[in-house]
Amino acid sequence: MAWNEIVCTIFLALGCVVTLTGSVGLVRMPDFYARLHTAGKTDSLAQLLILFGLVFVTPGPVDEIGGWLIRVKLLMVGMILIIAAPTATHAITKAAHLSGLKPWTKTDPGGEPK
Amino acid sequence: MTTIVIIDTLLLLLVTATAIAIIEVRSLYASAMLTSVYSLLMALVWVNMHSMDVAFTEAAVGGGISTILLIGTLVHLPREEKKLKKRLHAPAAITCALAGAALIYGTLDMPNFGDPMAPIHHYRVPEMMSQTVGFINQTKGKQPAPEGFDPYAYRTFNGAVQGIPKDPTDTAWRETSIIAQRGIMVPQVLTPGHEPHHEAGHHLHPPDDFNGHIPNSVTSLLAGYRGYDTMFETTVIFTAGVSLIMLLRRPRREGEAQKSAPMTDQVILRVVTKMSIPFILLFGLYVITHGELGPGGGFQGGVVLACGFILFALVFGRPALYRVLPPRVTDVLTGVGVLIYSGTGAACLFFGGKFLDYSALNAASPGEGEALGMTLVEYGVGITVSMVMLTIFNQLAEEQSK
Amino acid sequence: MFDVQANLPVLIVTIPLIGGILTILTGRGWKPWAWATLLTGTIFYLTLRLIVAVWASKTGIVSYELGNWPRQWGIEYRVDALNSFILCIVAGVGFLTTIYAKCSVEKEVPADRHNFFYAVWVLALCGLLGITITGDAFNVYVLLEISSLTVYALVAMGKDTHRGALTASLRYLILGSVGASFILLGIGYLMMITGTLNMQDMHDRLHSVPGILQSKTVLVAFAFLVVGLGIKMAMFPLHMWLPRAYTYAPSAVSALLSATATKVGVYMTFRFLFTIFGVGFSFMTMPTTWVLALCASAGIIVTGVTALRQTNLKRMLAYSSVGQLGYIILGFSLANVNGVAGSVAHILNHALMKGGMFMALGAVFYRMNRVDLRSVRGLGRRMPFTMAAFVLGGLGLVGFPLTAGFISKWYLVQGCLDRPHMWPLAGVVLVGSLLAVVYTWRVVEAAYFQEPDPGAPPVTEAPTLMLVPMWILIGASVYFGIDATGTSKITVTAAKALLGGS
Amino acid sequence: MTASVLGIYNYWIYVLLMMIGLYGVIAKPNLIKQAIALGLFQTGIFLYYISMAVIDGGTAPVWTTIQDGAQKFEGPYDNPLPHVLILTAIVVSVSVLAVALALIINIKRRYGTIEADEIDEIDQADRLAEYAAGQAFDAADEAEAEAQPAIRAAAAAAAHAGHAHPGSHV
Repeated sequence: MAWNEIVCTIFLALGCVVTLTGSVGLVRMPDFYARLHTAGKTDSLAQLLILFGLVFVTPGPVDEIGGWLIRVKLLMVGMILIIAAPTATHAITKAAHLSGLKPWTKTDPGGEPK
Repeated sequence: MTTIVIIDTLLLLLVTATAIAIIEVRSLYASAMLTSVYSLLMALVWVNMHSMDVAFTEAAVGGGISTILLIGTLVHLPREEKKLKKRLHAPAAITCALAGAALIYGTLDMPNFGDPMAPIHHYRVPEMMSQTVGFINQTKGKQPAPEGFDPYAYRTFNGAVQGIPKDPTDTAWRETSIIAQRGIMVPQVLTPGHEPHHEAGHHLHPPDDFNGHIPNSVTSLLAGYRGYDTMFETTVIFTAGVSLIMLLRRPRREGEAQKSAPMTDQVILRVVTKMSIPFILLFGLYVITHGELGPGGGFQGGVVLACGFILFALVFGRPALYRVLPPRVTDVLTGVGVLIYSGTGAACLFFGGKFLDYSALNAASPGEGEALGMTLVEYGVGITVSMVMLTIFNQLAEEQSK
Repeated sequence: MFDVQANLPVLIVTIPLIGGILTILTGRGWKPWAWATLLTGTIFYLTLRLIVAVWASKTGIVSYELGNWPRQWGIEYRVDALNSFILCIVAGVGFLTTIYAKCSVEKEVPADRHNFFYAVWVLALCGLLGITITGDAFNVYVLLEISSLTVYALVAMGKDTHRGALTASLRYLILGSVGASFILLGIGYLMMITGTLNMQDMHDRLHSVPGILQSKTVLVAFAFLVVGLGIKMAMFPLHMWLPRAYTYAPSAVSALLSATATKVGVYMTFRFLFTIFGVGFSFMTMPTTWVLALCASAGIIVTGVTALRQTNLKRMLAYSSVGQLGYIILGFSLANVNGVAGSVAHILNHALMKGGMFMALGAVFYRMNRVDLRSVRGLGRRMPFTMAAFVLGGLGLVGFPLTAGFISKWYLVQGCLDRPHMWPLAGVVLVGSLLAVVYTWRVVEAAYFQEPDPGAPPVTEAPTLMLVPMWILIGASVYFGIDATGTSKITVTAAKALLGGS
Repeated sequence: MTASVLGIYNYWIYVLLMMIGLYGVIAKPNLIKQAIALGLFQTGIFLYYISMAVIDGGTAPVWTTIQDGAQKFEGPYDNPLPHVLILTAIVVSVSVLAVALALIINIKRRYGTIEADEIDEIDQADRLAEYAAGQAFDAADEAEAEAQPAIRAAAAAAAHAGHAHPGSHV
């Protein structure tokens, strides 16, 4: 196993673990806002980790433009994700807030109709 | 069990579950969102089956545009479907079971999944693919063939290179060729004089041809061999756009302001949209242009372009969009795309070729002509697709603001 | 310039394509109509040239390879006696209906979208012509979708007259899409097993590679293609979309559809059953003859009886159309020369008669704003030419001697008697004719022997622009009934080519 | 052509998807659901076509880039033809969806509902009204129109209900 593959594996594994925690949170959290909170954050991070890991195993020699083209593309996808994913989460949350969804609290558990 | 089959099985399980949920869930919004999920899963299935172009289209069309259209329609429809008395519709279930059983019965005689010996892999398509290829370097243009390379040879299964027999009736070579052995789509070159499975009187497309210019064979098939289908596919899109205008557009009265609420209070959305729209449009153009080299092309790029405009309309309101792109302009542009396509075909007629015979466009270098024709055609498709998608969205949204 | 003669087949489809798109730019008023008339007239002229070219060629086949790709790899246009004939019908009726459409469309479609309407109209013709001319299985599917989408939109344009047009269109859309998907699936199964998309090539593969024709895949492909095509050509139990679509569509659209759309569906069936699968497989190995003949006979009787009970005359004609399609299906299901020739001849005759009759009803609607049995009372005197055309068309449906309907029914009865144990079908043909007598007589009675409604508006004869195309169609149907040598030659040649040639 | 279950079960999933879609089209009265189900039905067929293109151990049919003038043959490539056909079919399916949605919007406007069974009832009522109009006039004729203004009024009302006025769309 070459060094780049090891680095990639670590990043991918990290990404998968983070996604998994997000998914667990999605199921376990009590209301809409908390669920979106876990899902939105972990997804952004996990996707970044996975993309970054993939940069290391991109085929093509390091000194050639072809290989770097793909690497740069991967990083650009990451950039878009950094901007787009939180914005989407924000938009959804705001829409929910504007349409009158109350957040869950310990004293008032009726935040979301089950 | 290959990896592809294992991943495929997992994905298809998810897809099936989603499909059942789409049909069974009562909320129409949930159904529409699940359709998007379904399309994205489908796109994954297709990536797994190495069909990048289809995956891209499915993600853009199914996951993107279709969902936008559905949601746009649902805005002024009831949110939920009516509660049904019976859970299961027995006649429908029986019909489906019978039809499904018939279809499965039909698969029993099919070649196995992934079987390289399936007729479709070694009958016509390899010939199609092998007909024309040149030696092209992406950055440096055309290159001479390497030393010792026989352009009129095929490769056998064990990698040996053999010449094609000169006798056109001798087709035994195909049995030992890599095509027949493993169904491999290897670009090969046939001699202009040697035309197997081929009636006399045809001129083959020149060996210096587009497969070299256009490494993405999906694009070369799409715009070349089946370019005529693609022209009508673009026309289908155009027809849909015109039909929507015809069915939904209201007669515009003088002085009637277009009502549409821009999201004035959504600062974050507005800023992010402003930042990202140029990149979305750039990406759309990139996809259209890059279709010859990798996955992508007119449809995918056109849809991405349309998504850029639709995002603009959603956040800043349709009046703002109409200032940038008045309906009259989009109406005309929808037609312009198809006209570019069919015009390219007609131009081939005027240059003495047959309809859509792009090689007629450049008498000196037919291969360049092919590449030129395909590029033009891709742009035509891109223009029509983006403008029609935008028109469809506008018409559905116009309805909702009433 | 280029060689028109050499490029005839492709021009027939691309001229309406390019012209149809340009229609949008023609603006308001009479201009879109004039442009559409010019286009369809040009196409009709080109199809006439093509039919001459086909008969002049030695092989009887004109082939055109698009993009100059060899036909097995690219897409081929293949024109023989049969489809040059159908092309001519579609283009000719399309031309006449376009002329006719002016008044009807002015009345029934909002003025600000006439250019879009005619664009869709011409594209619909483009799709229908494309299906008829192509020799490539997948190309059929794409053009089928063009013609279907345009027709859904055209039918829905009847919405300003009656809201039923919308549901009719949506129902047609869903059924039509399911049918088209079945066709796509059938093509996929065939492609999987043969490895090619060219129809002729498929046929050769099916019949040259041992074991393919007996495989379950081909069997299922055949079944699904027949169901899909059955939906598209409104074969009896699958005809549910047709009556509503014809009833609520704008008058001109009804005339165009009844004369062309289902006929092209029948043509597709010819191509798939005869050209791809071959007569031996379609009619000897598979029980197609029995299934289709049963569906057709049931269709003739049931729709005849249903037509009797209709007060809306457009709906009556729509049901009658399903019945008349039954004759066409009955003819080719016999798989003998007389039967198939009768079927091909009836495609022409029914297109002429039904097109003319729908035009007459459109003229009634133009004047009276409705087309039920009551509204035609006394019209025999007020709109003599319109009603005379309707009655002559009705006589054709009956199969009265000296009308074209007689010729095709003659062939059909001959075909029934040629097959052993098929003579009851000849009886079905006669019963169907009797039913046609009854439902036509109801109109005759109302138009000529009853007084006009006291409340009915005083009306005059329909505009000349409606009468002329109507009478050309009806006149042609009478002419082909009197002098049938030309059509007989074509239909018998086409039938022989279908049965023996491939 | 011996097929093992393992070899062809992949095709069965497409049948399953298609049938889920077809069930939705037939069983669901909601028009939006029907339109969506039609989409599922079509994707089932797309899946079949794409499955057909797969070759064991194949890669995407994009010719490997050429380096230093030497063409690098890397294969096997999957069959690109079905991909091309399905690109066409996907575009067709989205066009059909768009037209269906436009029709559904119009239907909602004119019928006030998008449930097929309710629409059928309304259509049935339309036709009955149309028919009753004809009958009523017949009756009126026989018993002399002037003597029975009530029937005539009823018929006129029924006819009015049956026919929306041209150009009266909201």
